[in-house]
Amino acid sequence: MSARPGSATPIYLDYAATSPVREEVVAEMLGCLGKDGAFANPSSTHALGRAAARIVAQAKVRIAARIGADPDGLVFTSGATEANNLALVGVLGASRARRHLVTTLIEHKSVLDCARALEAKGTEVTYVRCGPDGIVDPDALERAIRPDTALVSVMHVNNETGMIQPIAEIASRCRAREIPLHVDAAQAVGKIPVDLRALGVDLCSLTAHKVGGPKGVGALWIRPGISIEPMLHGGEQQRGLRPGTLPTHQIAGMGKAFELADPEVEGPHLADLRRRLRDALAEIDDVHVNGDFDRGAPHILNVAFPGVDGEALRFALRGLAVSAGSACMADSPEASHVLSTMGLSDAAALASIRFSFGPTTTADEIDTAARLIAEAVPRLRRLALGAPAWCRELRSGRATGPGGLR
Amino acid sequence: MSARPGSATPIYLDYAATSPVREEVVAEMLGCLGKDGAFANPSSTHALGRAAARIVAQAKVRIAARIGADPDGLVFTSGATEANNLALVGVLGASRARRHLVTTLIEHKSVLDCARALEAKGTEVTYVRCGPDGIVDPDALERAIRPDTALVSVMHVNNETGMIQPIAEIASRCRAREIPLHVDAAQAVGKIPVDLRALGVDLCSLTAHKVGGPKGVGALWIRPGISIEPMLHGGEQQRGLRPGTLPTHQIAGMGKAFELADPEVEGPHLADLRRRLRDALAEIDDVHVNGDFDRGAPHILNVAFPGVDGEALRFALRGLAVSAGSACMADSPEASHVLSTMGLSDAAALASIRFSFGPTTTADEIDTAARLIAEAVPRLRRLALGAPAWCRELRSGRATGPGGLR
Amino acid sequence: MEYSFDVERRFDSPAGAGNIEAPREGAVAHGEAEDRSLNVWIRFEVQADGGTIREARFRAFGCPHTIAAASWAAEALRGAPVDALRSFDVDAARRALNVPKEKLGKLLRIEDALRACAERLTEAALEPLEG
Amino acid sequence: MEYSFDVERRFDSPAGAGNIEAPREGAVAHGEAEDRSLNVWIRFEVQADGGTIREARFRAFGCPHTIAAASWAAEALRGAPVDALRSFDVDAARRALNVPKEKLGKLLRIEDALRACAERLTEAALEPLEG
Ligand SMILES: Cc1ncc(COP(=O)(O)O)c(C=O)c1O
Ligand SMILES: Cc1ncc(COP(=O)(O)O)c(C=O)c1O
Repeated sequence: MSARPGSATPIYLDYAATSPVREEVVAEMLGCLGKDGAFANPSSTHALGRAAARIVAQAKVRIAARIGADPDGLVFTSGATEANNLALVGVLGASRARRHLVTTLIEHKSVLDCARALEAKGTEVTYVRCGPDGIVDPDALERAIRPDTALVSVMHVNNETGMIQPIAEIASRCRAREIPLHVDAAQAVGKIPVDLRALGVDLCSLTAHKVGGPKGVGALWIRPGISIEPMLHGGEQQRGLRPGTLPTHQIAGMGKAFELADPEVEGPHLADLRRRLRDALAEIDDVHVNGDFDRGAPHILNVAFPGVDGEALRFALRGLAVSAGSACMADSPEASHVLSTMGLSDAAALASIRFSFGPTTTADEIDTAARLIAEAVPRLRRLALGAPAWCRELRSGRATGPGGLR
Repeated sequence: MSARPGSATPIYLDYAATSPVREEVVAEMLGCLGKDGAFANPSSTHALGRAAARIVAQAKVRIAARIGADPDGLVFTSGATEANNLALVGVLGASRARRHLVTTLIEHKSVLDCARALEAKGTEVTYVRCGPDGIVDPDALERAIRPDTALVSVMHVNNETGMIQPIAEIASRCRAREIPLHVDAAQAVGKIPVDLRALGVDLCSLTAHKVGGPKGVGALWIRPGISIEPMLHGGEQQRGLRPGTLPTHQIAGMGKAFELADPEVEGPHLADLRRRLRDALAEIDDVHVNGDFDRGAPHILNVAFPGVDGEALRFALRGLAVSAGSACMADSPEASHVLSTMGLSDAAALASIRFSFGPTTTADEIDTAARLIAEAVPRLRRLALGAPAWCRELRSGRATGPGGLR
Repeated sequence: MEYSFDVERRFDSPAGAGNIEAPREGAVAHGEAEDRSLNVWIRFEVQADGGTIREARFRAFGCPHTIAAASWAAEALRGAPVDALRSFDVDAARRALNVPKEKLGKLLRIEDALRACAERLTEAALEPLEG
Repeated sequence: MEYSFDVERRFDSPAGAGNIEAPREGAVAHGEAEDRSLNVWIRFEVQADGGTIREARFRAFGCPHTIAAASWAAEALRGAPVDALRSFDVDAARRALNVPKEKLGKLLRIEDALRACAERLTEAALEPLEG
């Protein structure tokens, strides 16, 4: 049984951290690497450079089609982390009079840490909480908007819980007040339909590696007319907004991955797997889905197993490749800021696991995972028999403000 | 003859803009892409994540070996553009009292434009000129250093002329005054020996795609103890200095490319090609090497063809993939800031071509290129018979200050 | 986080886990320790026979290293003089099991729990002399 | 930069390039124009026969579009009334050759050179009437 602890290849249930690159995407990338391929610099004016530039243009069309947007608005970056930073720093930097940013407590670290850095340089930031279900209330968000608000930044799908945020409602409120809205759609693309035109979003962060594309490439889509400053300087690539030699193979791979990552095609399979795992885990006592199951994206199921230590649980489940919270804080012993904001106790937050699925995940893998969990959790709980209440309680009364984030 | 104007595949003589990815590098990258490879997030703590982390660690060792440095000092970026920005913004940002930067007029745009952006935010910048040979005088550089200088930034090999800058001499002067020295080695690696330990360099920008590695990945090497702030925020990857999911395949590819790009092995072939082209072009009247031939890196030959229009020359040579100056300003009609600083007239700077070679360039390709040039230049000069002197003069008396850069 | 082979083995089948069936009232002493900020709780039970520890068992809510070290301690204490409860050096367990240094904070709770056992044992340890 | 097929063809073999062998003193008028900031210089020679342009030739230091447009102009002017030198519309050449709009600045120097020819032609053009 290849999924047993200690065996060589664990079952990969960490697609929200990153995904294997699809075969068709690899093929696309290979076409841009060797001497016979479109390896030249897309900014070069010679014939080989123009061939590379055409590939970049084609990728833009594919990416834009997946998000219902105009290809010209795309600025390629090294990923969503950079796109998020560019959106926040760039819009606040270009804004003279308005020095206030609204975001939420459940954003990815690349938004939260960037917001902190902006605070240190004089931007005022309001961090809106989410409910116990992990979802931000559009009314609460609207109340945070001030006359001097320069930007609102809210993620589309939360990377830890998978909860889908009410972007359409938030966007209409931002539009009514003429405040640009930035959406981090890193976890939404390919999982749920994303239509920036219909939603009325002004800036949108994207990344390739969550949808079977390569790591190290992403984009910020910017609606024409939005004022934004570059973060990196040098060269005229991408209208000076983001210089550096364009990585054709990465962009081509992102384009292909976005073309293939169709939520209409892949969503139902993911949703089946998610439901299957939820149903199997419901057989174990005292197991809780973090968030509102019915409002989650199809590829993420975050589950709390109160009464066990999180690290022990993950080690017991080393036959599964899963994350506690997000990969970018994988080595830290702190409880997830998202789960804490939702009101989970530290112990329960630490004892939560994010399971996430991809197009090649099978029902068999889910069943094996459920069996391993059904063995590990009761065993660890027996070992902790007699432990005090704090080891077992799911929720804390405590509220977490932005000060509690790090 | 595939090199004739209008034919499908031009002869690629633009390796300084970017290079095809080596076969062995492609193989290394492929090992990190598919489901059977090391595709996981290197920051994930599960077994698959740790497998990816080991690949990253191995790549660091290979990269560090090529530049004579400690692997722990490497911070991966999206390329040398970002590395240059991080070095300048990061060191100036971390420096409280010292607000002065010394750099040169021949740096890559990613240094010059970043220095401009810093100026706009209160940093004082001194731009040191080069001589007519394209080489910066260490004494002139030393004179620019002030008590409040926070950083000196000088490139190792100029990307337009290939001129090797006297880094060892500059480094010893910086060390004597305890000023950190940043070196952009994007064009030096693989072409000439780079030994940061011996040189005494404190920060060094690297990129993969100039040495047969993939585009979109590079690194900043930072000596331990150098104070530097991050530009991007979010997540704890790379000690917080540069967050974002590490692109394992890109890093693995960079590692392999740096391992293979041995100047001792590849330098002599490049030098032969360069000399061969220079000798062939010497047969044409009034042709001039920009810079000091004997002090150039082996992969770049920059030549002025006074008396012809640059765009017409490049179009006549469309059987060759070559650049006027650097690719990042390929579409701009402005004369190269580097050649202008060296004292070339605008017309001669515009009528200069950078030929650059790689390990797979052949002597045959050089010979064909030389023949095409020997046909095109006299033809265009005949067409311009009777043109005024400014069309034909090589040098301008005019001096260019920093104000003349854009 | 790195786990040695010994940690892995003891985590998968933790020798010494569980409770002691008390042969008679008072023959078993227990002691607990916890550190909520470190997410760790440990309980030991020891049964003494005169000046000798006949049996030691633990329960734990904690990381794999904590569980492995508690298991190691339970085995090491069996047959040792009761003084060992106070002098037990958890860093020896840490070294034996190849546990990273940064886990010492959690592991020290094992010493606390054993000392708590020793406190209670002073009374209970009288029993065998009587019986 | 994009080059149409016509630009390419005229650049590779520019019809109308060169000088005119003057049949006799004064029969050929020339005109030049330049814009150093645009890196362009153009010289035209025209030979008139009464009110008609018998021949037009050019030389140019300039971009492929400029060379192509000058070649187009030289051919278009052959057989045209001398007034055409003043009324020549280089934008027609631009459109015919599919030259990008941003090149118009350079191309306008062709009109200047032709007008300079026209200036000088006023005297020379008298000749055929006498001969
Ligand atoms: C919601 C969200 N935003 C941003 C990121 C950062 O993306 P990248 O790894 O491309 O920098 C991630 C994933 O890491 C994410 O899940
Ligand atoms: C000297 C020099 N520095 C920096 C760069 C920028 O490198 P990258 O394309 O990796 O951003 C280049 C090439 O483009 C270069 O030649």
